[in-house]
Amino acid sequence: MRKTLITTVPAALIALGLATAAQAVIKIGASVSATGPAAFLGDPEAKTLQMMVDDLNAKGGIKGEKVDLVLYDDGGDANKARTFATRLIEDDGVQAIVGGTTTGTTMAILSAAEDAKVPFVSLAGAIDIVQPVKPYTFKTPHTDRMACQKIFADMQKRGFTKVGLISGTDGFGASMQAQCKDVAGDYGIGIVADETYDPKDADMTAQLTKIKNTAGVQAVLNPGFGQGPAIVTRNYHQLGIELPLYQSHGVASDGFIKLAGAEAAEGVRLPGTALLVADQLPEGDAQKPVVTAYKSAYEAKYNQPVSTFGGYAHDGFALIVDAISRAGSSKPAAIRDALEQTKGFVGTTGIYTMSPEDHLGLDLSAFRMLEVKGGGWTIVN
Amino acid sequence: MSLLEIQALGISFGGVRAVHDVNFSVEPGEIVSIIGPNGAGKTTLFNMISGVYRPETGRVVLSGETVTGMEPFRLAKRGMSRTFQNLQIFQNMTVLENAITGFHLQERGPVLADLFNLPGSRRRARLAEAGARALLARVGLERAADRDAGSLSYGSLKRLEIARALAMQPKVLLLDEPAAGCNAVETDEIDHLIAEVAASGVAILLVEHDMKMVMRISNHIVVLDHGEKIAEGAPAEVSRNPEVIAAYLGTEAENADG
Amino acid sequence: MRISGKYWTLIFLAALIAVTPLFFPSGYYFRVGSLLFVNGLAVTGIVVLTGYAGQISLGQAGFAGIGGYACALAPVHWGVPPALAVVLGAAVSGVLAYLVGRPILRLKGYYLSVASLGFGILVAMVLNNERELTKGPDGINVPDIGLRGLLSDWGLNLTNGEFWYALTGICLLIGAWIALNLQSSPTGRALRALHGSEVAASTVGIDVARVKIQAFVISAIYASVAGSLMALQNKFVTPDIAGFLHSVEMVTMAVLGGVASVPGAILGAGVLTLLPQVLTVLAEYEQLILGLVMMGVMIFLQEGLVPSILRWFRGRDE
Amino acid sequence: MSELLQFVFSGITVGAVYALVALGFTIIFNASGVVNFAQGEFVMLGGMITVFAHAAGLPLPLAALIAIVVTAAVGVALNRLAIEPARGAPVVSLIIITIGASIFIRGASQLIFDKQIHSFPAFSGDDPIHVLGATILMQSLWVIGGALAVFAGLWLFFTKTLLGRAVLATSNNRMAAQLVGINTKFVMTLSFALSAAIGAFGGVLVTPITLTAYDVGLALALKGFAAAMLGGMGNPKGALVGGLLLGLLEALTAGYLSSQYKDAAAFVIILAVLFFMPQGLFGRKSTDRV
Repeated sequence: MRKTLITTVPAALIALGLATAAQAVIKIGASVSATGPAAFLGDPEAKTLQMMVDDLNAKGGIKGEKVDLVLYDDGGDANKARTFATRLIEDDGVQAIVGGTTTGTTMAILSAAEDAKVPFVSLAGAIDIVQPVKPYTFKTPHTDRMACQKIFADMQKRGFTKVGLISGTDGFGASMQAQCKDVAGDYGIGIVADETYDPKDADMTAQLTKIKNTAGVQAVLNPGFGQGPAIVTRNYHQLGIELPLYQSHGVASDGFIKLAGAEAAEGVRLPGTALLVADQLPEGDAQKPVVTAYKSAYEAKYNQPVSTFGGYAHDGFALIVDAISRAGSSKPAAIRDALEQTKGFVGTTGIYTMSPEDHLGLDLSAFRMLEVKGGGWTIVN
Repeated sequence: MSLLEIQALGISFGGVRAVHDVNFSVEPGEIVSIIGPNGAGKTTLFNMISGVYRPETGRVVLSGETVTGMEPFRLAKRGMSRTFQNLQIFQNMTVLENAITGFHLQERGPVLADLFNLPGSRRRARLAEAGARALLARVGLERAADRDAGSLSYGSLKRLEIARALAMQPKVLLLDEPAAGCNAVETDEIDHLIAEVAASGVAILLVEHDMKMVMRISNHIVVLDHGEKIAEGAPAEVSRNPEVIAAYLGTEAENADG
Repeated sequence: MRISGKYWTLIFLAALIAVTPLFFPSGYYFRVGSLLFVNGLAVTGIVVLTGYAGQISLGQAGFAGIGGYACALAPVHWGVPPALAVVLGAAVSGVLAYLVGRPILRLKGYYLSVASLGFGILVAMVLNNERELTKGPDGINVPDIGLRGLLSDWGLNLTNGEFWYALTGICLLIGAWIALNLQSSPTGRALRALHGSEVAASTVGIDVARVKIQAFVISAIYASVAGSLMALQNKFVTPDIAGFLHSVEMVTMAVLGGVASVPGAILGAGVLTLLPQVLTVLAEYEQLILGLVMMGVMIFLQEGLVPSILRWFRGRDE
Repeated sequence: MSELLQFVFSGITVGAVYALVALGFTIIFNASGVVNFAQGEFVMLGGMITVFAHAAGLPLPLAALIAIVVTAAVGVALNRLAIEPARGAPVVSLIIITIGASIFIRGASQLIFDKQIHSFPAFSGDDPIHVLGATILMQSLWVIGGALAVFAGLWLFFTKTLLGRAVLATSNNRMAAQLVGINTKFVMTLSFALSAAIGAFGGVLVTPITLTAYDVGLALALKGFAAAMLGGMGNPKGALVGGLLLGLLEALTAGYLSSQYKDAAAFVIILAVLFFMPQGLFGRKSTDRV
């Protein structure tokens, strides 16, 4: 380990020197939470961005111009994210920013980007990021509100009207919990139990027992990410609760099944992206080539399964590159205009069509309802 | 009515009686010494009188007011001051600041005045500093005023502690082994200092192992053994008391420096 | 002798704040500068509590959270101007510190740190859980302080970065001045005395419990104002501001630089504010290096950077 | 009734995890008076090293043994490189040193291992045991048994063995201990090795329940620290009771009051206990000697 440190420091310094020496015309900035409590989300995002910029430059960059990625790790701290946003804009002079792993860090970057009129593509879920629309802010993940809608639509189809919620108290879980309570009525669904757990808790059987003993509950939904949902799923199995369990897109990865145990995870449903079921997509699916290419490249390079979150970063970076090449300019205002005119752009998360009123450009069709069957994800029709 | 009255004071630690049923009194200007072999309960008695320990039985009466178990800072306001057997110097301060702290009751004022360095605060601090410098001169430490307290010799620290205790202009002063660890010259100086303070009307309660000093300056001696008072009286009387001699001889053999 | 030392410190600090911007290559440096000043202000409060009075709190961030959220909530819910919300937050923090301090300051050493830690965690938990009021873990917007517009009406046009650099710099100077006043004042001496020996402090008439609470309240107000300035500057605040890690960060900054002295603590804030910005090149190793720096300084320079360096210089003179 | 029992099972499971962490604090504290904030990192190392050794093909028991030995070595290194050289430093400096150590170990782990969440199979399968309508996992029994075993071991060590009494003597008065011929340096080394080994042992036991990642240490350390304080720092009985009590408090609050404020309830109780018993439930009362 000491050896790597000694060899890496000079290497990093040399790389830094080269980066400034090369005629890097286009600078894209990124601040993601590669460490800290949201590292589970931010780590694959950072890796994806690094991989994509290397690929892009190996292929000659954008119309012959190399792209320089300035990547910072904000550790999930909004205050740090705000500092890095200022640094990206004022010191590094980037033309566009991608990042903001959590809603908190996104909000901190957002105000700096809007003030400086630099386009910013966020990787966080909350609907407040793009609603109301802010001129320079875009985002790639579906909103947590959409995830709730997708899940409740599925519940409605199965005839459930009384649902128990058990949510993580982190930003992801708490925000989705609030959105789900907000839209449940639209689907004729009542929330009859509403429990929470701390993301680092070791056991959730107390909360689940309470839900289990609530009269009339027909299904349970668990908004959250990280190890919490895996423990909830195990405890659910331990308590022998027979009701259908829905997870959120926060745990849409193969890792979740491994952590929860195939037996406990059997039958769990969640709204996921095409990325998770790349090999099951029908041949004609527009997303299939994009998803397969990203998945195989990422897994080959990092020897880790892809995650939905890395996919968000993929789409964010690709959207900016697409906008720059369409705009034929790397001026921030031109990139912003081109981003807003994005039409039918195929990403791993869905197919984006932006407009002045819609800076997300995805609809519910981007989500696919998935179910764990025989230890793997399958598409529910 | 005496200035300080100790009535049937007692305490035990973990079932062991450390001090039991001790009575005596101290008048203004009088020097009363408490002697006894090691472990007789002298320091424990001091700690009870000065409010560090809360006595289980008995009363402490100061100027006619019962002050039993009162916290030390309340006793300080009522005119009681003390020094410690194992020094309690503020090591994180200079010598001068240590002495100024003794003037706390005179120099304290509204916190806001202190925070914003208002004239009132500066005036109080100035007065206290002048008083402290005068006291340091009195105990011979004026040259060391700006040194870190931690850098002083043991004997100097002893004198600094006495200076700090005198700064409060106490009515009663408790001195716990003021001459311990001091050389002959220093002991002599402390000896004079104590006599001088007593002459100004302060009642002094003294614990000291240096018997020559005790016999020389005390007006009255209280002898403790195993937590109980076994004798009391004028120095000459006490030194002839067979029980006292027995108590001392009994321990002298084990513990030569007593 | 002490008096001149105090003013030299302040003059040096003021000169540093005024002159360094001449060398700033970009607006980002104003941002880093103002971060440093805000951290320096919070840490000056730690000097009062830990450096002077010797009490260790691992819950200071709780007060920063109260200050920060006062600026987010009071203007929106009660129409208080943001600048006054800073005062309101400080008042709430002070009162809370008084109420909480009474029971917990009886505790010593580690027991005091766990109790204050519990307090900080409780504040963070309330900020996280009371979504109706605080919008939960994702944070909440904070209104503009509005003073910049006022200044430009008077013909003083500053960029956002410059404005905050100046404002936080001035606040730090005032904070340092107050803490330095305290140090050589009767109350400050009482605090340092109880640090040296509680029992001796009590015997000279110092009401130990009372002055401990005074120190706790003062340090809480420092933390609260720092939290308010941070929130107003970012125009956004999340419950992380009240988190355990933020508390530890403050104590570490103070102790690293030298908790017994104001300039020391501010230097510590400087080092730990700049370190992550310098280490972005080695982002992967940031934690490793931060941990090493913390251990190294505490092992080799036990009193912190400034006192140890001063001692070294003095030692060479003799 | 079965509901209450389920809450109790949940509380005991979590409480045993806290107790294991809290027990790790006691030895180092007893020997050196240092609260080691890196104790949570020992637990993390126990889990992570086992995960990676197991993934590399070693059988689980051997992987666990390696994890415990390696972590004990890390503990010894921590003592030799960071604690011994700083002896005599004030409490707040020691707090910063151990927090620095915890940040360092975390930073190293994220480089050596990764930032993913991991687990390994439970020792005796995932099938729960049913008792009067409530369920508990076999692994929970392992954790509870582990906590009890460590407690019993520590109790015997401190009361019955010469070495254990040497540790206590060292904590009471290092100088006196040296004078009567105790090798205090060895006692310190041993204490750090033991504490780290206990932490790692805990990590091995709890990982199938709590899962593990490079950053789980801090949360565990905080809860374990709070539990140790509740029981009275330095007393193995206090650590065990404090941990179980904390777990039960959380589970019962979550079950009967509000899961949102279960952690708050736990801390409020701790504050209340410290208010009435400033040394914790079983802590020794110290008298100022002046």
